[in-house]
Amino acid sequence: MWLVAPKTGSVASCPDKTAGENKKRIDQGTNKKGQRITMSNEELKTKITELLPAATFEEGGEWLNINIETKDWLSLAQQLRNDNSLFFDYLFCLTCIDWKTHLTMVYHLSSTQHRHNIVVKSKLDRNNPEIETVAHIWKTAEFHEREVYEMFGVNFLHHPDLRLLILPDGWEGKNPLRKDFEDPINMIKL
Amino acid sequence: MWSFSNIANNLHEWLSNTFNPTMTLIIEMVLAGVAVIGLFAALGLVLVIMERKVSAWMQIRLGPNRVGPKGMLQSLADTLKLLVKEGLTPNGADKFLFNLAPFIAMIVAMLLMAPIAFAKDFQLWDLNIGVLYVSAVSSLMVISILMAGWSSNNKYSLMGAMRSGAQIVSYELSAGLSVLAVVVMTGSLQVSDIIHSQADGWWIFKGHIPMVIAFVTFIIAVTAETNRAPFDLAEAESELTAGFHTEYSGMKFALFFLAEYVNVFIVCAIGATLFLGGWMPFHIGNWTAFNHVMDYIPSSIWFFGKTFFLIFVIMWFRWTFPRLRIDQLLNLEWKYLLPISMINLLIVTAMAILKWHF
Amino acid sequence: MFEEVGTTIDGDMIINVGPQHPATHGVLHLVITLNGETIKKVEPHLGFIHRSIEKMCESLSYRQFIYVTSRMDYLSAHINNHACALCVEKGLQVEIPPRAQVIRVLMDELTRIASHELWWGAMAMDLGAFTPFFHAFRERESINDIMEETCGARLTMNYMVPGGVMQDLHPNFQKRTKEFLQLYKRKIHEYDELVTGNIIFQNRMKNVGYLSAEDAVSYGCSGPAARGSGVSCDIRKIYPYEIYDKLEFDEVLETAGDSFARYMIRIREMQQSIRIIEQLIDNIPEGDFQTKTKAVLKLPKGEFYTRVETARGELGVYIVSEGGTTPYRIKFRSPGFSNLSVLDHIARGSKLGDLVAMMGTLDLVIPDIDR
Amino acid sequence: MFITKYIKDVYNGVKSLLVGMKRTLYYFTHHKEIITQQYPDNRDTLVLPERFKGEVVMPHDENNEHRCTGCQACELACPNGTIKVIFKNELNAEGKKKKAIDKLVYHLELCTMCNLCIEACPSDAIKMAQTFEHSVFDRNELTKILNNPGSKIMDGVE
Repeated sequence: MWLVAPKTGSVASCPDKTAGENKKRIDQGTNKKGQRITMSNEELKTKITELLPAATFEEGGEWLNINIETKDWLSLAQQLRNDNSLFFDYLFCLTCIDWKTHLTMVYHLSSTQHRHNIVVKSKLDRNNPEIETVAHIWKTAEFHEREVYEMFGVNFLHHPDLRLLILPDGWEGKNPLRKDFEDPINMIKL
Repeated sequence: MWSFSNIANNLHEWLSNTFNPTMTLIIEMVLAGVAVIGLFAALGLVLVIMERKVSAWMQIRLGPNRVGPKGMLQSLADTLKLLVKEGLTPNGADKFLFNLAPFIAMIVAMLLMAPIAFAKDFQLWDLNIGVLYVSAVSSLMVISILMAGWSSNNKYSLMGAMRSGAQIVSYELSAGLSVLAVVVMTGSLQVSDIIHSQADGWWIFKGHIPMVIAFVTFIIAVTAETNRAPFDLAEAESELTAGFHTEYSGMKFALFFLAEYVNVFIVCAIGATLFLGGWMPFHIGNWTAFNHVMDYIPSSIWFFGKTFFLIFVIMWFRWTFPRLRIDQLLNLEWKYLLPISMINLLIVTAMAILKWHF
Repeated sequence: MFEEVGTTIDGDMIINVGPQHPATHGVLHLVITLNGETIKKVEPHLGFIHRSIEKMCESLSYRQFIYVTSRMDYLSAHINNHACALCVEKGLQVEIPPRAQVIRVLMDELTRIASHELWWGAMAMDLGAFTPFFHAFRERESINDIMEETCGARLTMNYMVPGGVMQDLHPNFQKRTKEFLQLYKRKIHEYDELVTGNIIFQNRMKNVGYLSAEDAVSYGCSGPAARGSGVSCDIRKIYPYEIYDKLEFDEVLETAGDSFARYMIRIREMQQSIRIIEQLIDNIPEGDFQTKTKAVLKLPKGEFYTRVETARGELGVYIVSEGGTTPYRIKFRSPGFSNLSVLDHIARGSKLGDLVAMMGTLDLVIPDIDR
Repeated sequence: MFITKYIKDVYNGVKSLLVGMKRTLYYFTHHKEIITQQYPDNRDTLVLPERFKGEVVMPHDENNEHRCTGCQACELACPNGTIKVIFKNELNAEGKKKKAIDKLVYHLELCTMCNLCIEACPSDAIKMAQTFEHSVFDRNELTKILNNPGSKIMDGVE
């Protein structure tokens, strides 16, 4: 029916809704899966040690930092995502750091339900950086991993579509965000 | 009194007295052709400046105000610019069809001028199937658009042309059916007959609600048929860049542009003729004094006044509404306008038989 | 033969939208596989204005790198600068005077309104209505005038510095802002009349581009794109920074998840920003607008991450410091990049015309995606 | 009832269209609402706010004296290398050699108007001007020397 507006969605009214109605929406929106139990860094530490005894922790920052071996990443990621008390469903930042001797993958994870955050780090070999992809666990990782792939040359194993995203086609070898990258043609020297 | 018909008659008499009948006919034809082309150019200039001013004022802007007094010569400057621009033909294009398409658009628009009565007794060709002629010829428009879209060798052009084909063919139906409503009431396809039947009141007033419905359907359908917003899917700027004329530039683009505006003028002229009485002044039944006052306004002013009012309405649509989606567009026609206008035609027929109209 | 007309073996048409196309608002290149009018696949190609801001920032000092971030999401330049300033302050552990905090929040909210105004006009233009664009610019220009008076520039202000703001508010600021609030309230009903209530518009927007809450989170959507699906993700509410925890405003949420829900989120978010400005405009505390910081800033060794809510979603600034005067590595987690990745998911199966509407509701700003 | 609901929906749909048309007609007839600024024509009356960042200038007083000590703070603060300070040696009143600026070269084409040099300057020697019409035909014209020829540092500025 063309002239009749579809039923879903909200009514077209601009004046702001009352706070009560909005609060109801928030409760419906996010808390439907269960109770919100925000874990402190200590609790998270205990919980993750249970899951992966080999993990080492770094504290002092705002969030708990977990250092893991590259080979443990995929299983840990699955557990972090699917465990009901952790439920890290939101990968809000995925990046890599070039430390000149090695690369470090950094994953910032958050839980929209429980509102706790962790940072997972994993050292990679600089000459042959390889890590399992998490694109099937957090779909946002697909684009972020492609970006890291071209900027740092990290090879994500089993990535569905590992191609250049930002750099032009035919770009080979050089990884712009590595510390030893130099572009003799386009470098601006001041 | 000065009028178009007097000038035409005097000219005809003078020519008949000076030359033999064949020569007269040839000269008159040439004159008519020149007049149509002149009208074309004038209409293009006037409608472009009108559109730009209307859009500017609706968008709280000033609009063109640099060239000429109050920017009135802006469209002349634009035409000059388009004339001297290079007309590019893309490499992979079908050169013959590509160059032919804008001219077909133009010729179709010119042919449509023939049965329009611009003033009292001032008409190029008052043929006895005038209304049928208009709906038949106007559907040729789609050929030029399909030709342009296909021959450009551009996917945007092709999509625009296909959209436009589906759209024009569909909306042709309800436009035709609402025109038929007037034909049924009048009992004639001749334009002059239709106008004379409105001497005691225009059809939109005489025909009760069914005629108003027919008028509204007609306006919606012709807006779609001329590819104007909100039905401008053929050239939907944000989706298809410029649709079927993406690859055109220079004068060939200008011809498409001109043909669009002339088409708008023609459909509005036909709408004014059929529903608003053409050049017929505003008459009410047998109020002789009132009707007499109205007769003092020249018939050409009545005609152009009504036509430009309808053009303004169509421009008003364009600068207010967002665009429809292609499936919504076809739904609107096949599920709403077509059934409505068919039922409406049935009611109008019953009214005509039972003489319920005024 | 297939290559000649650009089709696949299945007879699908491959069409390039962009890099120069009126609907992409910049240089985004989408390769679309079409079956008739129906979209089968959307594949973004990025990088046409990639300036490698992250690499540039590695050679700039902590005072200098902030100005570059205005060029990322140029429509919420203040908020980008704010995020960077916050991150540096977190490393320096300086306290910002209350006046500076209020000024920052005021500027952020004005920027948010300006950004949403522009989005509203551009969105309507994508759908073929040109008039709203100019109407939106009327209000946006008055915000830009306020910005110009206080910060000295209309778009790339570079007003936030570590430790506060660069200059004090202009004496006219309060008066002009109140004038803007009045103008906005006088004109806001036109937005409903012209676009929101319009039946054509509603038909174009509703039930189009559906994004479920789970997918929104999984694809890393944030800001209005995720809140339209009912995901509560307003950083101002859940991880408040500056004085947002003391302010009274609602996190706007819709549950429908379609284009219209995302549209309504932004329209109503403008109302909330107006509420925030109204609370603050008469209560700007007296005092310094800047804490004294050293001329050369040095962050301690470590990693610092700040999250702020820009007009498009969550912006993350991740600074890795080696203790020097320049960041060792800096990462901007831009909202547009993640929001773009969802486009393929929501566009499949809908019509070409809807793709434009979806891109409009995701509010893509290309420099923000490319960085 | 299906029919009444249908008619009501159609009525509301048409009404929403008419409401929009009423709004555009309002602006069509109310030309006082027009907000266009006719820029090149209103150049004489155009007032830019005093904080507007157009380009960096160095104010000189009537004795052709400026306040720049040549401390290079602006050069260091600039993220783009827009400012270069070139020195010369100069004899002061007591006949001692003193370092002073020869030229303060300013590359307008590199400048992003970020205001960091102005903030960094300890002696308020430079400021932002409100000019904004910077387009030129030759790129070299954008490289400017901020101090006037033959200018000196003001007394008392260290």
